[in-house]
Amino acid sequence: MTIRTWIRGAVGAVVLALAAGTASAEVKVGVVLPASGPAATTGISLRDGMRLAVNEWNARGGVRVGAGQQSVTMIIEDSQSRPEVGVSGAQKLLSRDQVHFLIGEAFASSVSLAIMELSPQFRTPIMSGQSIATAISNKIRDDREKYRRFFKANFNSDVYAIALRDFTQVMRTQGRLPAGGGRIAFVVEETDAGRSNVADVSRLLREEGWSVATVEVVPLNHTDFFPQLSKLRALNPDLVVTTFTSPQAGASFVRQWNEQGMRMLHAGIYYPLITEFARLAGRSTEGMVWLPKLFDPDRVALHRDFAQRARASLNREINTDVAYGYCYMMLALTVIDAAQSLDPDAIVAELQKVDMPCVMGRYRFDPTNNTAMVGADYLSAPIAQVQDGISHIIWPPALASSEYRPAGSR
Amino acid sequence: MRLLPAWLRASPRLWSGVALLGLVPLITRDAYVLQVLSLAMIWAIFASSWNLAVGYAGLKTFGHQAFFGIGAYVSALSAMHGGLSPWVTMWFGAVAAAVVGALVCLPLLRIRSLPHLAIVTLAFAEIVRILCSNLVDLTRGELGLAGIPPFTPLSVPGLGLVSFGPADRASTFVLIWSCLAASLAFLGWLVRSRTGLIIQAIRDSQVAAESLGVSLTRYKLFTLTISAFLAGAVGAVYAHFVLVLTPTSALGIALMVQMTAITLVGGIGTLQGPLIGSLVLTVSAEGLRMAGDHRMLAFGVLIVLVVLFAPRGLARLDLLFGRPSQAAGAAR
Amino acid sequence: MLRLENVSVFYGAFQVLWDVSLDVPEGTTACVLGPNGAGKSTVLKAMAGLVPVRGRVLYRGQDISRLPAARRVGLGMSLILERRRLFTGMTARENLLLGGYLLPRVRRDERLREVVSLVPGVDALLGKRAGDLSGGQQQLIAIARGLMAEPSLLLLDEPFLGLSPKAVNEVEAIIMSLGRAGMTIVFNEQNVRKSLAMSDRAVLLEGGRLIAAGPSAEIGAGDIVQRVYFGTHVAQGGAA
Amino acid sequence: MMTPMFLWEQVLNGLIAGSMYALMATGLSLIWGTMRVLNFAHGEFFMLGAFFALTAFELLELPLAPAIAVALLGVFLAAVLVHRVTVAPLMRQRGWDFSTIAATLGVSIVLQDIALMTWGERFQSLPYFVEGIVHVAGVRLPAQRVLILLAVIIVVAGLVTLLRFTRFGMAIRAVASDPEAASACGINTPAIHAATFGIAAMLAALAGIILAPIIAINPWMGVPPILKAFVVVVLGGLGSLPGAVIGGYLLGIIEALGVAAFSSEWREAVALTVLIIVIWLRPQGLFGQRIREA
Repeated sequence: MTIRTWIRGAVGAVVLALAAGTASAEVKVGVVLPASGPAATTGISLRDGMRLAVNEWNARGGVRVGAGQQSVTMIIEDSQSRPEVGVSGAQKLLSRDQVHFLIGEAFASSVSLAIMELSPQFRTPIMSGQSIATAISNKIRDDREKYRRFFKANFNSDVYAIALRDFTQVMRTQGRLPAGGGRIAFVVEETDAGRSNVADVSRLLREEGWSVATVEVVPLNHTDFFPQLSKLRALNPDLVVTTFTSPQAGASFVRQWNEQGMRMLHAGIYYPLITEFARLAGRSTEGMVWLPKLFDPDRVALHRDFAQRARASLNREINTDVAYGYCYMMLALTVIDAAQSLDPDAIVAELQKVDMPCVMGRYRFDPTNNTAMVGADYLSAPIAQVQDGISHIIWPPALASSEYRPAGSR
Repeated sequence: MRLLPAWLRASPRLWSGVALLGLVPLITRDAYVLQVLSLAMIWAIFASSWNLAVGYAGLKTFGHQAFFGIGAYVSALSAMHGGLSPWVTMWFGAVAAAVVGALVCLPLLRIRSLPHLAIVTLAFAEIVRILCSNLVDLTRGELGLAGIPPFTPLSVPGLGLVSFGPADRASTFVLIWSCLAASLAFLGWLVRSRTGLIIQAIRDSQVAAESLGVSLTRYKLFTLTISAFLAGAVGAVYAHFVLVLTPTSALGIALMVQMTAITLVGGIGTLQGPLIGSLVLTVSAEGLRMAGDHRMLAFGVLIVLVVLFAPRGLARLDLLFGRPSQAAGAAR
Repeated sequence: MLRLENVSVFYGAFQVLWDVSLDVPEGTTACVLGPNGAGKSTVLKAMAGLVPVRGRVLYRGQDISRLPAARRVGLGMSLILERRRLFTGMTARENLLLGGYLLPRVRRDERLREVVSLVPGVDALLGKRAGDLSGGQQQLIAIARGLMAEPSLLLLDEPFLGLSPKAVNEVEAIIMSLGRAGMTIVFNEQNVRKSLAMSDRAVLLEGGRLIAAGPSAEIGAGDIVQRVYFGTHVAQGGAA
Repeated sequence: MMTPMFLWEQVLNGLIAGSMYALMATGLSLIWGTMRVLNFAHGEFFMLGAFFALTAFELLELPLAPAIAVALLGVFLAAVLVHRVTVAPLMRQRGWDFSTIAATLGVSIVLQDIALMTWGERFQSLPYFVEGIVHVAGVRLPAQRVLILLAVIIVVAGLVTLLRFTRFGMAIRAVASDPEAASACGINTPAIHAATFGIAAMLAALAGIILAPIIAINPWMGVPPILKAFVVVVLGGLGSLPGAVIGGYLLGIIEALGVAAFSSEWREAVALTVLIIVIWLRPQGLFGQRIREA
């Protein structure tokens, strides 16, 4: 290795780095998502959903830009769920590929928190996907000017907590839960979703006089819950809340819950909406309460149509993450199309006023914190109960197709 | 040339390489290139700290990610809660890592079997990760510690106030490059000093070194403390560079795998090895972004191939590295 | 029966044997002589296939240079390693059975009985843990283990090393009786006089090179042995 | 809440989890004992076992028993290949203790990625081998979990028989004790090494297969068990088979009681802390012999 080699190597790398960004007449949407690492399952589903949206737009000739239409290219960067890797990817998309819209990150909150720090330096609009951390919305709210081009396409983590609290209030008036507040136990996995659900639910329920019996945090993809179940039985809380992101962990819990003959009220957050969960858990789900019931291809016509269309096009199993990915990309392309321009400010202006129905709900951003709005009209977290093998919405009352039925009353 | 210190004269290639690297911001201001190279330099310093313990002292530990993470979290938390400048808290992080390093070293001194050493250090790092993940009130666990301040602006004569925020990739690059140059200079001086030679004698034969009256305990303790200090310091730099920390990203086993790969590929027990390994792997990893999902596969295959066919690493593979197309080829 | 032709051995970058050629005729007992570090053990390991060699090793005219040690055992060569090297966690009986690893099961049990009668004193030790035995007892088991493979050529590396005088005599008696029974034997040993007395032929090494080879009586009669042992003392000091 | 019944329940839970740790650790210990290699890729054989069984069961539609047999054979062959390509050449070099660790670390990443390419990132699962609930001394247990307990006991007993009483097992023990002396006895040491590597991998694969119905089959599933197995082998004493088995059960019970006493989030930390304490007080582990210098 000589000095000359060093020079050649360094210059070569830099030249190569500079040469890559080239302009062309197409709309470029950059995406940062976990394509490898622990969250790859979700990341790849999101990616497939996004691809479907891109394909659909391109089949129609692309998005409107100026007088004509331009086709859409999607450029994916892997984050491995690691902030520094995600930031590198976002940097590349923004400065090298010069994308017109960045979806970043599509999943992990920690990566989104890191990427949003890039937002002030670029005019390009950036939108986070499934990241639910309330910290993201709070940062935007606290410095509107700095983060005016950053949007958050998922609701905050306390949506589940609010839904659960309201549900327990109903249950208390029905005398199914102790009037003065009962004892709650958590079994969650070690992810931002698990941790934030514990924090939000226990905060809201404590205000109502509840106490926390225990918080059991297990590693990602944990599947042996017997020690936890034995402990729950010994503690005998009034309500058990579980959160997992993998359907396997959730299915294992529910199956073992059933095998151990547990009788407490159990509410599962997030995992039951994954299509694979029902297949894995089988009949063990009977009687369980869960939320949010967002994607239901078996009963909701809109979802069924989407699932059929997506399955035909992608040739894979269609789950909630695919639908989410589809909606994020639809959002991005809809606002570009509405702006009829690739000018970042025009796109940001459209994002501020977008009102778009999609598979997962109606998307509109709250002007105070650029966060997707929540409520029966927009994104919501309906609570369902599995009754005779079918998940019926039991809360909010406006959407309910059935009432809560205690275990063993069949 | 005589005026230059010995450590500088000893490896002219390394220093000209480092100097060239420092010129990059003059050639390009592409934020992405600077970001990637900055990260590569951070990993190079981190791998160098491990290399000091493993390559020079023969302390085959697998838990250095703990020191990196401790440095990162201690510095980030004291900057956020203590309101101190990262320029100060960075040293808190380094000292905290060094103290923990010294404490960890005590039980390790009794262990001479390699697998035990490997497993115990790995276990220790996992304990630190779990602690960090579970102390949610302090670290926010896997929710991610956000809101870490970047290095505060410095007043540089002739340039005015230079800031190091996410928008200032060039100044941040120079900052990290200075850390790299300082670390390598320090390590270069250390391994050629009397202490450094004793450390390497211990690596080559504990028994022989012991029979010459060298206190194994003292030198092992010294090496691991210094090594942990360096890892902690660069961890702190990482924290104020990336601005978000999670236990998995700053303390995870993936970090250990990456560090092992960088050191082995570059050349274990050489000063320039970690830098070469880090540049080659980081640049090729960025190049492999197109390969997408299978970046890790390339990492794994590279580790196996290097261990099998070039156990001394690329730093000593003049033949391979001598071809100019190699570095550019890796970037493609 | 066994021939080395221009055999060289390297340990990494170090060459420890240089172009050694020698011949061990069938039925003879040969000893390998030389001062410390002359390469005596290496010659035996080269014969047994435990170190890779350059040059040729011929057994009954067949080139076995590339054959691994285990295959050579099947051809009738048995090496008894320096310092016994028993499987210390196992019983003496298990050690012997492993010595007959390549024999069919029925033949192995038969051979065990034969070996027990060939090596006096082994019978009483069979049930004991090999690691618990004394040095002399271990050497008896080691020789018995070597004999289990029904060898026609027995290689013994330092068979007397670290034994009590009484045990030395016992082991010597066994080796002599095996030699008388017609087995080809190669051994090495520090004690020159004893080695020459026990052997028909002798090979003298110095610094990894062959110095002399021939009938033991001739080697013993000349002054070459004395020159080597006396001379190298000075030369080695310089080399080491 | 610490009633005797609750404690007994937790001990039983610990025994079941521990039997898997024991199976993993036995293989790891066997490899270490025979060839002094710390196999970082051991967890990936656990993973491959589950995937092979899944493929044999769902894709080839074999009945359960042949599917398991096919999977075990597949893992054996894969392990022998890994040994042939990486471990065996490295063992001929100087200072291979560190390079084998590094190489097997690389192999583990490669195998994870091969699995990702072959089977995808989706979490999968096998159906229960046996249905139904069994009551064991007053504790409700699904039959599948009882099966795990029994299968591990049978396998460990089988392994002990193999090592104690067969010619092949004696050869393994001889190679473990002194490879050179074993060669001098006519034992083909490299072949024994390869076979041992394969058998150890089969033990890990078996753990993966019988756990497959209750855990998520995915390319990264091998990482947690290997960390556990590391803890167990050090706890029990590297290279000691009784140590691996008893250490495995011990770790399982410690973890289950840790959940009872603290909270699940500290479970791994409790186990790892016990490990460090054991190392401090008794570096050779509970059943190990004195450690040789590395």
